Amino acid sequence: MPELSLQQALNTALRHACEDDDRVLIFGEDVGTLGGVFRVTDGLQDKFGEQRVFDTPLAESAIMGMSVGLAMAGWRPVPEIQFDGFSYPAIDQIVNQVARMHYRSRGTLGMPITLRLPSFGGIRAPEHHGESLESLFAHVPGLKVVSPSSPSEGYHLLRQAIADPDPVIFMEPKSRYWQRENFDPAAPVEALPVGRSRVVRRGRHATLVAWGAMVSRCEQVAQLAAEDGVELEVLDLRWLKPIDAEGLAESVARTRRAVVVHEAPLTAGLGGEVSALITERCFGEMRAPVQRVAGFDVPYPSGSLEDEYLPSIDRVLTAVQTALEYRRG
Amino acid sequence: MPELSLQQALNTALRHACEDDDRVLIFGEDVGTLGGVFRVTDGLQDKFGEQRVFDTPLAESAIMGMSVGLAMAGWRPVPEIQFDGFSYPAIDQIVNQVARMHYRSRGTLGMPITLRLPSFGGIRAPEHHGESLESLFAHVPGLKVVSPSSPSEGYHLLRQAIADPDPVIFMEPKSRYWQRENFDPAAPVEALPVGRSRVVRRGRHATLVAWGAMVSRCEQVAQLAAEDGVELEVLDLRWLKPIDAEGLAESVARTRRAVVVHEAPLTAGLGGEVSALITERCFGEMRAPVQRVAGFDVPYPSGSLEDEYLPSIDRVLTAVQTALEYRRG
Amino acid sequence: MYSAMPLLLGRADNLSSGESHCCTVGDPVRTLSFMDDADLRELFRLMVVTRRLDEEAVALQRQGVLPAYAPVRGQEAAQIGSAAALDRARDFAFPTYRELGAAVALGVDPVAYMAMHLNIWHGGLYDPNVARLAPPNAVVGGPVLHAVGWAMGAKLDDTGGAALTYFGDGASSQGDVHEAMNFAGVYRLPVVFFCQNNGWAISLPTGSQVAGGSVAARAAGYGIEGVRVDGNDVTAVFEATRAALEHGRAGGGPTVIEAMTYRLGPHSTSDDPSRYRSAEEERLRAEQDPITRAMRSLSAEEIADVEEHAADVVRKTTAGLHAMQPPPADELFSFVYREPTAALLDQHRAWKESQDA
Amino acid sequence: MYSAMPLLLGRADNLSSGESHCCTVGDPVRTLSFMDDADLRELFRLMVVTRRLDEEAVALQRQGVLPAYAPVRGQEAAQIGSAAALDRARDFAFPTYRELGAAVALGVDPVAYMAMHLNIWHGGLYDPNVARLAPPNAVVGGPVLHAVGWAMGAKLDDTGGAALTYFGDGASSQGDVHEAMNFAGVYRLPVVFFCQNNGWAISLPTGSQVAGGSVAARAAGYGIEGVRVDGNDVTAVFEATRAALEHGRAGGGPTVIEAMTYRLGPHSTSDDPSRYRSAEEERLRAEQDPITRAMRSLSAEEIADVEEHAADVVRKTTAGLHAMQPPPADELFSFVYREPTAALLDQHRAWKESQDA
Ligand SMILES: Cc1ncc(C[n+]2csc(CCOP(=O)(O)OP(=O)(O)O)c2C)c(N)n1
Ligand SMILES: Cc1ncc(C[n+]2csc(CCOP(=O)(O)OP(=O)(O)O)c2C)c(N)n1
Ligand SMILES: [Mg+2]
Ligand SMILES: [Mg+2]
Repeated sequence: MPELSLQQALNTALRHACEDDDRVLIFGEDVGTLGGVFRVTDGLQDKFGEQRVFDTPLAESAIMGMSVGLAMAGWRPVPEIQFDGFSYPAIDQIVNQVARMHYRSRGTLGMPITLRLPSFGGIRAPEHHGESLESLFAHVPGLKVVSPSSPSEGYHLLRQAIADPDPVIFMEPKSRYWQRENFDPAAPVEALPVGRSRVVRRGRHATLVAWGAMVSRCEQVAQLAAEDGVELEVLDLRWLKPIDAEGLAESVARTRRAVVVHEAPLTAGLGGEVSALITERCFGEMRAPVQRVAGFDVPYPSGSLEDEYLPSIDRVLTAVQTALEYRRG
Repeated sequence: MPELSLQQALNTALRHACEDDDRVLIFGEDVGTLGGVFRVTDGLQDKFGEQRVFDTPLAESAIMGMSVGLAMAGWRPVPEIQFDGFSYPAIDQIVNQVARMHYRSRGTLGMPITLRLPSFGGIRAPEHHGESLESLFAHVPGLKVVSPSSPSEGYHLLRQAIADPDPVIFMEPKSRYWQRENFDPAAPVEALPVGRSRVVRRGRHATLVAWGAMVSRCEQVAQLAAEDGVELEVLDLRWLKPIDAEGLAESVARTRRAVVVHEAPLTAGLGGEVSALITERCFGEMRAPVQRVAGFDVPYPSGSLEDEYLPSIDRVLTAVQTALEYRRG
Repeated sequence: MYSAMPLLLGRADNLSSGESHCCTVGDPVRTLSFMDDADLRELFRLMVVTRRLDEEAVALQRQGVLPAYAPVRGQEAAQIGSAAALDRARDFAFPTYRELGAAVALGVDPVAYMAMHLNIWHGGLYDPNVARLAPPNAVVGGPVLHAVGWAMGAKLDDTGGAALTYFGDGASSQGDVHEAMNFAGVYRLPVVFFCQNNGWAISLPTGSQVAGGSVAARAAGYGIEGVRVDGNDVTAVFEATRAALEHGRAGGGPTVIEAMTYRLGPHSTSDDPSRYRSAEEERLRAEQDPITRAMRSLSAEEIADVEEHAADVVRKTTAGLHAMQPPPADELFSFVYREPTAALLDQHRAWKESQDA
Repeated sequence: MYSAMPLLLGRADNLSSGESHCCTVGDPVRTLSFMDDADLRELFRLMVVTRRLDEEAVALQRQGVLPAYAPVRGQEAAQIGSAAALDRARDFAFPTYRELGAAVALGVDPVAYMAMHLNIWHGGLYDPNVARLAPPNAVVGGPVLHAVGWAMGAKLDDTGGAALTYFGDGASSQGDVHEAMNFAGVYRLPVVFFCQNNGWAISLPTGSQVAGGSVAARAAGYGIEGVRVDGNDVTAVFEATRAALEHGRAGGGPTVIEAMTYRLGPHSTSDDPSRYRSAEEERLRAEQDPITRAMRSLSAEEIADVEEHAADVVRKTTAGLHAMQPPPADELFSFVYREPTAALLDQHRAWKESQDA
């Protein structure tokens, strides 16, 4: 079984998608000759030619607007925006056009677009290269949003996103591009419906909810807690729209406590939504309010402050402890 | 005491702001000769001249980017974007520039910008004219966000926003532009700190949390409920960033139940944040999980479906009932 | 007629398409490779139909039937002339919110088109794939990029199809329009950027909008063709558009056409132009009214014939609009995704229960 | 030198300003109204300082001192020539992430500038108001609009100040750049749109980026001035910029200057240009290296003198960078607002407690 990094797994998924469906087009800034700044599209132009895999001029709104037109002409666009923070110039096309054309046209114009977006922080990059836009995207009717937490997840979720008939924002946790895993992308897997979460580790004292790079951080926390006899369940939400409300409720109904962890700033982050969904469903069973561990309400800082900004193992552990020690006032 | 509509109150606030501070500049699409499509800037160009009040070409990103440069040059820009849905083309400048220049420059470049944004639905307008972007804006560190619910609130909050040294998104509930109120804008008022909410009506059985046009809807609900002996507190959040967590907690600690009401789609809407904030602070006291009544997770629909989309009195009442009848499982 | 259908339920393939109802409007214009007298008269006919429908829409708005409307008065030649040059077998057009004339020329059922203004559905009720006309787009500048993507798709499929995108003088200020011209130029795509310079963007005159004064002049900066035409001369518009489409098909790349015309009416029925322009200006520009101009070349008999036809279309359209029912409230939850998500089904269910309660 | 200061605490007014430390770098260029031999030698000197600092930064990145760096090699003449034309009493410049040369010319302490690449603070540590240089901006195209707003502000205050905004050939594709040119054209603002066409935007050559091939040629479409200059000729760049600034001050409106140059290095230290361009191309372009060209007009003695000075600046900068401490972690919560909000104070407090625990 090959060992693949997330970056290689995504590259393989793109290759397989192009092989299986000749309507798939891959484009964006530097995705052709260079193979993308993270090499996720490496070798694809050589293999599929300049018509199927091509560089665009430097304009994110155009990349997404062009995707709308290509979809209207029957293609299946898989554009890349180079970094999270540079999707802001394309937000109008994403929100007002990509997400709505199917609706506006009463279902006559399908928008099977997958936007690949290297996302989140943790790599000490320059300004605008460490942003977490999931709550913005998850708020937009018509979009689906997903983020993988491992190479195999990356492979399968990207295939699923590209095959999906609706627009999907595919948020790649860039700090995990070099993470490796043994798995065979060619092996058949059970197709899960869009929106299904995944229990990564079973536990009974509290549920940690995370996505993207924070999943492995939560696994580390669970590992440490286990040494103290605390058994934490780790739930990889995966789909940030639609959110697996049932999966959340099923887990928290058992563990009776939950901590949600994300990189984006706390206020109006997706943690609020997760917290509300859990509380609405499990209020009676819960022994403590859902705890949120998130980025602070500050701009994503420069590298030297990054470790303080991101949810640390300590901060998650503190939140777990708060949840465990909570007594109704 | 004059009777002023919200639109007149805002117009008066702009006039007074221009009179009090000759660094205030007002600009945007059609704000000059026409006085704005809602006439909020009516007569201001005549009074203050074409240098202080001027029309721009049709480009929202430029309007906000220009505001950044004007602020750097020591001006106090009060731009207008004509409608909520057309702020998307300016999101990059708002998020990556307006909200961050003060931070990026370590406080050397102030950004006292007030973006006036006719917002929310309810007027049977064309597509993109009924959007609620508060959760997007509230998520952005460096921004402040406020929405008035009445003419007097509109006057004072707009004055406060313009006087504030930080960028403020001022969301005007367009369905309330013609609502009237007797009040004297010239009368001195106690200056409240930014971020303070307001109890509009006292009650003891549950707290309704709302902002913008939904405040008066909640007042209607409270009125109806009172006829059945149910006393609802109505809390006008006003500031959507920073949010008055203390005010929320104070109210719900008394009433032990809360319903949050907003026009934006449910998922990842600000209701999730409000729900989480309340639950984090009042879990022990609460008799029921916070209920959310919001727009559905669909694009803002055409006029004929608008009434079904917006939180209706019935839907809010149903949520109140659910909260009142809730029994821990 | 569409409005005779019982309900607006279901996907758009159940709905009115231009194809099946166009006969009530006047035949959709056939693809013209050159223009003879008969063709020209057909274009005049469509222009008059557009004018009368437009007048009726304004009247219906005053009567409270239409909540709002954006009049096209004065721009009939620009729209009919350009849309008539399209090859409906392979081309595609991208309108804004003011392209009734283009819709008429492409044979779209006016009722299905007007459904947008009746607040039935934002994108109208016609099938864009049949009409070869994208749904009306209210984001100024936004759809221009779609034309570029569509043209690339057509080129990749080697269909010979070209895209035509409508936009205004105001829209020319939007970044998206620049990005679109640049992309189309880099990839040499068959796109016609058709700008209706109607003198105004709501209250802002073109002179304060377009630095340099000409949208067509922007083309040279992208190394692409740019032409200005008299937008009130339907023949000139037709010829320029036809040439640009052929140029694109032949691999020559995009063209910017700036059709100089005038918005004779208000920006929309809630606008008051007297606040920003003089009656004198309006009067002067009305002298170049493309309909008056067209009428001049028709005989009294022809005019009577055309008007009768237009009146017939108007009558049917009005009847259709009066008969049209609001969509069933359930449609609130339709079309968001190809298949509704679980969350949406939940919301739909909860909503239904609250309806039944 | 800045790095000698104990801590990076506090507002930027406590921090290094170009003003107070420039003497270690070479005097900031004084405002030149024409160029004599002495001036030219001063520009050469600044170019060499920039080159040596750039080389040192690349070396420091290899040694793991700087996490990453975006080399300016090859663009020294374009940056020094343009920045030297600014009147620091009233003008203001808006850089991207690759404007070390402009910073040097404006007398910014290289340590305060490089703090950005050292991951200390995104905007560097210099005071923009003193340096007359906005904080480096990493959004391609974004700051171009700020120059327009700033120029309008200067014009309203009638200061005679002009704005100069740097951007790349890649950035010219962004909608914001178009909107900026149009606004500046409509309002006739004193803005110099200074494009460094360095042949590449990461891996995309200008030919595939800029439809029509020339950014300067875009100007005509806005009715404004556009010129192309040899970006490796510091005198030509200086003269063109000076003329454009004067043109702006005199009310003539904006100018687009396209300085034709070449990015001799990789896009950034993590880039590998061999994936997209040939060594042969690089070799050929290196022959036009502006530093080599400048050196040719200097005597051996002058060269020795300039290099000695540059080496001195490099030594001090390196020492400063080595001595620089990361900001105190508390700064995570600083500068978000003029005064922190209650929510932020809460978060800060909770964070502090977790630190102390
Ligand atoms: C992005 C965006 N900004 C603002 C508006 C509001 N708006 C609608 S039409 C219009 C003027 C458009 O002018 P122009 O492009 O010349 O087209 P015309 O109305 O003259 O047909 C404006 C500002 C909008 N629809 N979209
Ligand atoms: C809006 C935006 N999109 C993408 C990027 C990523 N990026 C950084 S530099 C660059 C190329 C810029 O090319 P150019 O404008 O020619 O400047 P140069 O790097 O050559 O100095 C890209 C794509 C960015 N910084 N901003
Ligand atoms: Mg117009
Ligand atoms: Mg470049």
